[in-house]
Amino acid sequence: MITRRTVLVGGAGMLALGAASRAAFGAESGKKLEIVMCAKQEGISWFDDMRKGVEQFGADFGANAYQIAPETGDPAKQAQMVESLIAKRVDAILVVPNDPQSIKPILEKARKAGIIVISHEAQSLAGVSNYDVEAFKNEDFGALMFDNLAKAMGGEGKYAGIVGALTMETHMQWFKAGLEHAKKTYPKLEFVLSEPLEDNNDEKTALDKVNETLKKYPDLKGFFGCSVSGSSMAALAVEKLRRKDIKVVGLGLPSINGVYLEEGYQAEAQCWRPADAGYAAAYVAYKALKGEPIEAGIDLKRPGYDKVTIENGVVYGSATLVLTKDNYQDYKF
Amino acid sequence: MNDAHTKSSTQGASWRRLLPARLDEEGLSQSVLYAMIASVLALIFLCLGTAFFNPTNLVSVLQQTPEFALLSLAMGLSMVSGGIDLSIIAVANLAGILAARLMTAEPVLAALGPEAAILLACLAALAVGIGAGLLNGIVIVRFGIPPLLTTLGSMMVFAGLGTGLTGGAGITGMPAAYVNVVSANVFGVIPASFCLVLVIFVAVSAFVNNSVFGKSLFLYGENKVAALFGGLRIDSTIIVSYTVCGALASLAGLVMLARFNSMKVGFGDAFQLEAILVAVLAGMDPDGGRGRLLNILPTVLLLQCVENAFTIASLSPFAKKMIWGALLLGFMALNFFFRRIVVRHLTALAVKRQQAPLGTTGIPLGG
Amino acid sequence: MELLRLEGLSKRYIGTQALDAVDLTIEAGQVLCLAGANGSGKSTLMKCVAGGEAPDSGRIIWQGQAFDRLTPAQSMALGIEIIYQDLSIFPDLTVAENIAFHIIQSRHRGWVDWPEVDRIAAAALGELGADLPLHARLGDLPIGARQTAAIACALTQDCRLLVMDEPTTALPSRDVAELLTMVRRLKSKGMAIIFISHKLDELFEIADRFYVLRDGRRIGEYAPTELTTTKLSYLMTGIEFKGEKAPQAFDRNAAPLLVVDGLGRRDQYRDVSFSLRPGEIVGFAGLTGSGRTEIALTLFGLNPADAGKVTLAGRELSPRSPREAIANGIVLVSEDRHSQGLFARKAIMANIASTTFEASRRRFGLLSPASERSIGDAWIAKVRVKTPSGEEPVQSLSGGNQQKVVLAKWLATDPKILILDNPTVGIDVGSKMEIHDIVRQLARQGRGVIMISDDLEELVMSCNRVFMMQAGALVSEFRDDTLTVEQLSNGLRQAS
Amino acid sequence: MKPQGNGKTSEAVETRDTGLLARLFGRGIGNPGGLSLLAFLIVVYVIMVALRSPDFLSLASLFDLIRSGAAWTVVALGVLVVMVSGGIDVSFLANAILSAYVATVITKWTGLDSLAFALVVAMALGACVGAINGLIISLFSLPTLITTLAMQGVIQGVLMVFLDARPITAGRMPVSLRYFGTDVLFEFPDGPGFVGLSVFVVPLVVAVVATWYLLNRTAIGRATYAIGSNRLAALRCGVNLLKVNLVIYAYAGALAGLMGVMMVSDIRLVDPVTLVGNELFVLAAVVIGGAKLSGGAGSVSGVLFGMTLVTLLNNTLVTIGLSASWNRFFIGCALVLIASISHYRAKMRNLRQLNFENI
Repeated sequence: MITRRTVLVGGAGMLALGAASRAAFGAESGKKLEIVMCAKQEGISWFDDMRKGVEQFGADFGANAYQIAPETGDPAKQAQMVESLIAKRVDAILVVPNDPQSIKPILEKARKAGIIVISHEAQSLAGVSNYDVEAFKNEDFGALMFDNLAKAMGGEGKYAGIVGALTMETHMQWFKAGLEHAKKTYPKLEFVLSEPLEDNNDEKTALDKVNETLKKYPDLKGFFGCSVSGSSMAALAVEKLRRKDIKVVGLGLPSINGVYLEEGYQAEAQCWRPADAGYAAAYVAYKALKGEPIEAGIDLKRPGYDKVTIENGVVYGSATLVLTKDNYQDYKF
Repeated sequence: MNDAHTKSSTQGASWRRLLPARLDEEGLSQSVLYAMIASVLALIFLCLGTAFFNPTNLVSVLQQTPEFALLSLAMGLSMVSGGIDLSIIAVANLAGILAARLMTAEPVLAALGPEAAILLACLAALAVGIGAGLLNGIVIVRFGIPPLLTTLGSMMVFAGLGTGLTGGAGITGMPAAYVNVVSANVFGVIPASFCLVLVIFVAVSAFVNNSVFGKSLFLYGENKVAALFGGLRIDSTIIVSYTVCGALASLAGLVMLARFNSMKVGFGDAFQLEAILVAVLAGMDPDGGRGRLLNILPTVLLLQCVENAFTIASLSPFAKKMIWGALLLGFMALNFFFRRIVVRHLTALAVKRQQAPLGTTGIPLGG
Repeated sequence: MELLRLEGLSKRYIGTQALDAVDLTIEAGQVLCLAGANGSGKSTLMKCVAGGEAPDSGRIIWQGQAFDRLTPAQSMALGIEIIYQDLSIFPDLTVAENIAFHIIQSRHRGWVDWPEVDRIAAAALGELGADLPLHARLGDLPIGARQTAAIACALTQDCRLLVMDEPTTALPSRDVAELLTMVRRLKSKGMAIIFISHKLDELFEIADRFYVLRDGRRIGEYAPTELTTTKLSYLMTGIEFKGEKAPQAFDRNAAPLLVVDGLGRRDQYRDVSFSLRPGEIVGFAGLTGSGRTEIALTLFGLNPADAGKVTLAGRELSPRSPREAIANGIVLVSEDRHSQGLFARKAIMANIASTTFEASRRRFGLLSPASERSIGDAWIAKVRVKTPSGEEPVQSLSGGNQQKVVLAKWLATDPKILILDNPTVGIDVGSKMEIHDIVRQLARQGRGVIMISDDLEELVMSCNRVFMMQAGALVSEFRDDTLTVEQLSNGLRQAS
Repeated sequence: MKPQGNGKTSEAVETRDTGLLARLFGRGIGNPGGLSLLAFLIVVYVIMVALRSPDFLSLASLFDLIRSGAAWTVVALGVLVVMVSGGIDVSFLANAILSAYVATVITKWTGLDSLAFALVVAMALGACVGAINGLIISLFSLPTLITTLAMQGVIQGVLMVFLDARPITAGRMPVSLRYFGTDVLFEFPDGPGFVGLSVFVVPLVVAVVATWYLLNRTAIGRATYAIGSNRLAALRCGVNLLKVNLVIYAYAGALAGLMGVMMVSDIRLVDPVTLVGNELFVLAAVVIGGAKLSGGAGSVSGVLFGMTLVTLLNNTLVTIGLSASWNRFFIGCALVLIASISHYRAKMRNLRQLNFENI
């Protein structure tokens, strides 16, 4: 009996709530194409900017494009989300996987269900997804990072560096290509570690590790960071030690690293604009949905993606942004 | 049920008539749980309609549930004895890693062939889970360390072991045969892994309810000193319960391995605290001795439905987290009041009985 | 001067009406002995005074000021101090802090002055004439020291009324004498003292009045001169003891069921020897802490002996766990049925079946779902548990019926030897008689019974022999003509 | 428990470690045996590291250790206070980031760009959230772990949904907070750079002293030990459970707020999704430091030792050239080892005293 009464009371409350939330969701979007970006994690500025791009695309093309993400970086949660999207029968799923390998089976399932799948930051998913959209070739990005490092260091000296984790595909691609490139081009540069440090994308860890490294190698002249947390915390560590002679380069965002660029604790930062990547990925999905051809040279309507190249199912832009003291203010993300 | 005393006890206040015939906390909180499930589902229906309630989506919910359900069952089981098992995710990861290693190791494949390698890997994973659970149980029983502390430590040990062995890297590329078996559908619709979960839930629940082990476990959770004085097999019961937790966790690891076709330390970390939440919401008493394991399954499904509905409605996952937290707090506060009502009811009842005349009949004592 | 008056205080718990409209008055400078059997409501009454419990009805009037209930803080502010039976000490804190705890909480709010705490503690201990290491963790000290600390703690307060709940049980006789001296001194200072005890012999010399409580009701108030031990016993139990006993007929020549030879355990008891024949009921009297319960726990496998041996039906036995003891046919009905005997929220039938499901285990450790109910129902009928159904939680039963459930759960194992530790504590007279009947029936069936009890009548009525224990040793044996309440109580007085 | 009553008055007081450590670590509280073991582990580890890298034994390393561990230690002290009362709090990191976020926003919004203001706001908010914990726990007598777990979700939800929190980056942080993390008390040149003692040492010392004062010198602190040691006895002694719970959870919350501000200043980024998830690591450090989950035991020095060990393990990996992979493994082993020793001892003691409640 208590059950019945609770249900009654609960039901009344829910009717009110339901009506309210329906109003909040807005009407169903009807026949619009539904393109959903499933990002790595909610509440991170990088993906907040990406959301802008995805939503901009929706506005530009009259598609129902939006972004979701789990509350933690747990790959299992992201997989569940994508699975829900498959069941929702969205038209296209864009995904920036936390762990490309673990999401593979679910993406395959999405493909089987006839959903267009576009991945980003996951070249290994090329062939699984319809297309993998990359802002650039990772090898080029890595080489550029080490070029910038060498330039800042004056072509010689010891350096160290940090990645998100040794198991992170893109970071390691940058690092390996860059190291290879540096060995050939800048013989006087010396990488003092056997492998880069790991920060697990956590600022505190990064700061402590960089600090410890700078203490252990007092004659260090350069530091690269393949993660945003790594490069910004390296710059902060340098600032804390007041060692402007140590040059920091690496992946960076204008909003986070700008301050260090401004004050000279970071020589250069490079990145790609998440909003543009989101936009481009959504555009590729849109084209695929419309049955339009996706081939080298097409214009994805975003700077750096105006003339993409395609190799083995990977769509490459040339959207590398190099941020310096002078230009970082032009970007708001 | 004896109607006489129930009737007499309900004369006092009108609200008492709303209560079930026999007052007990378990029954009350179960009523609330099912009322809650009904309300939430109704709410989801109101908001999303067929966007949620369509066969594809419901099947998808079932597909997403298995590992979470197994982990929650393990957590619930550990709560029966008044304990807790924080190490389940780490065990699931460790077991999955070992299985993945074995399934993908060239020498094993060469020596045994793919099918036997899969079987071996599954058995090895189970062995890891059982071993880890045994270790937890033995440490708890022998050294008298509280389960929370033991499993906090062992969680770090197992996760550390997994990270150390793999360097934090994922292991991928499971044999197709393995992935296909676990992600197959029964009758083309119901996911095989969910059927497995269903079977395990029914089996574990039936076993716990009808076995010496289960009875001992619940009695231990109710009053461990009385269990000791009652000559129950305390040590082995506790060890077995954590061993079963470990085994369930390793099964969850195997399911995850198949679903993601890869395994890595940290997969499913988010489930740890959610599993505690599910177990408590399902009516498992964190102090032990009370609760029905079978209730965990609908509760897991409920949370999965909410999760799924939030994704469909693309609402913030943090709102979901908040609602769960609030639900849990509300649920526990309700149980607090139920306990009071039950105690008051029993006090009144006992006094009434004491005042009744002495019984006069009795059968002579036999051996 | 009237200090405290209680008017119509009532309180009930699940299972018992602990207090039933009790009136009581105490004046300053008076020592009142609150007498009553275990479970008669003495402790509850004092908890209501001390604020530990809220009475359901009635009034507490302190120097003319009436209260419906008191909180612990209120009660302390009025000048009421209570030393609980379970001592209420903080095992993790030091001796000094335990003693000065109230002072710290009331006076040292912002800055705990540790040297002063030491001084206060030392002074309080000095008053008691006790010597304890001030900075030792109290939980590491023996029970006697904890008791001393608890008393010292009460003395630190500006106390007008001191309530002592069974204060002497754990104290050695030397300390009891000192305690009584202390009480006299406090009394001369105008403090009112309520002694709660069911062993009052030692208090005849200092008590101004006896107040007898039975089954939660006031029986009456008496001057010490009006009372004798026998009369007090009658008043407390409501059973007129006629000096008769119902000795069990048993074969005195039968081979002993249990032979205990030179059993000892460090710091607990030593050189204990006795034997038990089939059908015999052997009693153990003595103070709490004299080693009675400790021996019982040894036989039950929870307190391994260091010396001596136990022979059960010709076979040597040293149980290492209750399981082993039970498997050998030894069971223990422990004194504390709430924490050691019952699963309070579980059904009656589950409680009864809890000892036997191992035996009814079938393949794969499974049980037949019906077995619990059939075992439960059978025993509910046999021991006459008053309940509408076996599915009721055991906490809904009255104390006597709960104890019958405990008996039933052990009888279901068909034990050879039944050890009863204060089997009728806190239960009503009717159930008490029924339980005695059951025990006698069991003995007639050829089982051996060991009965530990504080209730001397109970021992005299049921036992064939009674051993008196003192400080861990069997000091005397009472049988046949010496087995009378007078003899036992004399023995007990000598033993304390 | 009647069976405890045995004639053991003559029994000698159980021998206890009354050496220097015991005297250092306060009035028989905590677990001096465990702490000396912990101190031993720390010394051995430091020697090991120093053998590999002699430079490690320097003031610079010490200062780094302090700066790196300061924030965690501050929050661990709050966790300690709750644990002493027999409770457990897992909502403190969610609380920390909520408080820090709100404090940053308010500091920016009001233009009162002062560190003191930000700290006051953060600690006040943290204390309020903590007090809510204490209130709910006391009112409904709920299990603390589950309650604070639920609260963690609620706090994060409030932060992300109602406050719509977004990261506040270095450039947009109030200047006072920006430089809180880099300021030093004093410094001296060291090689090409500088070695400085971070100002974090000030809040650290304040928190240590305040916690020590609260636990050892105030009635509430002693009541906290009393509640953890024997709840029923504490209630009978007139200890106001609601009041004590409110104070200690609010205190833990205030320290969480302080820690939040320290953390965001340290990394110069207010990231609303950071921190949460590290609760168990802090709990582990506190338990390694000798606090008992059941309450009644635990000391400030224990927390310092526990945190030192954990921070050392975390901050010497580069120095000894190990990957972080085995880190958790070592911390877990230390936890189990130290817990085994103290609990096994207690178990045996209880069995001897025929106390079967806590075995």
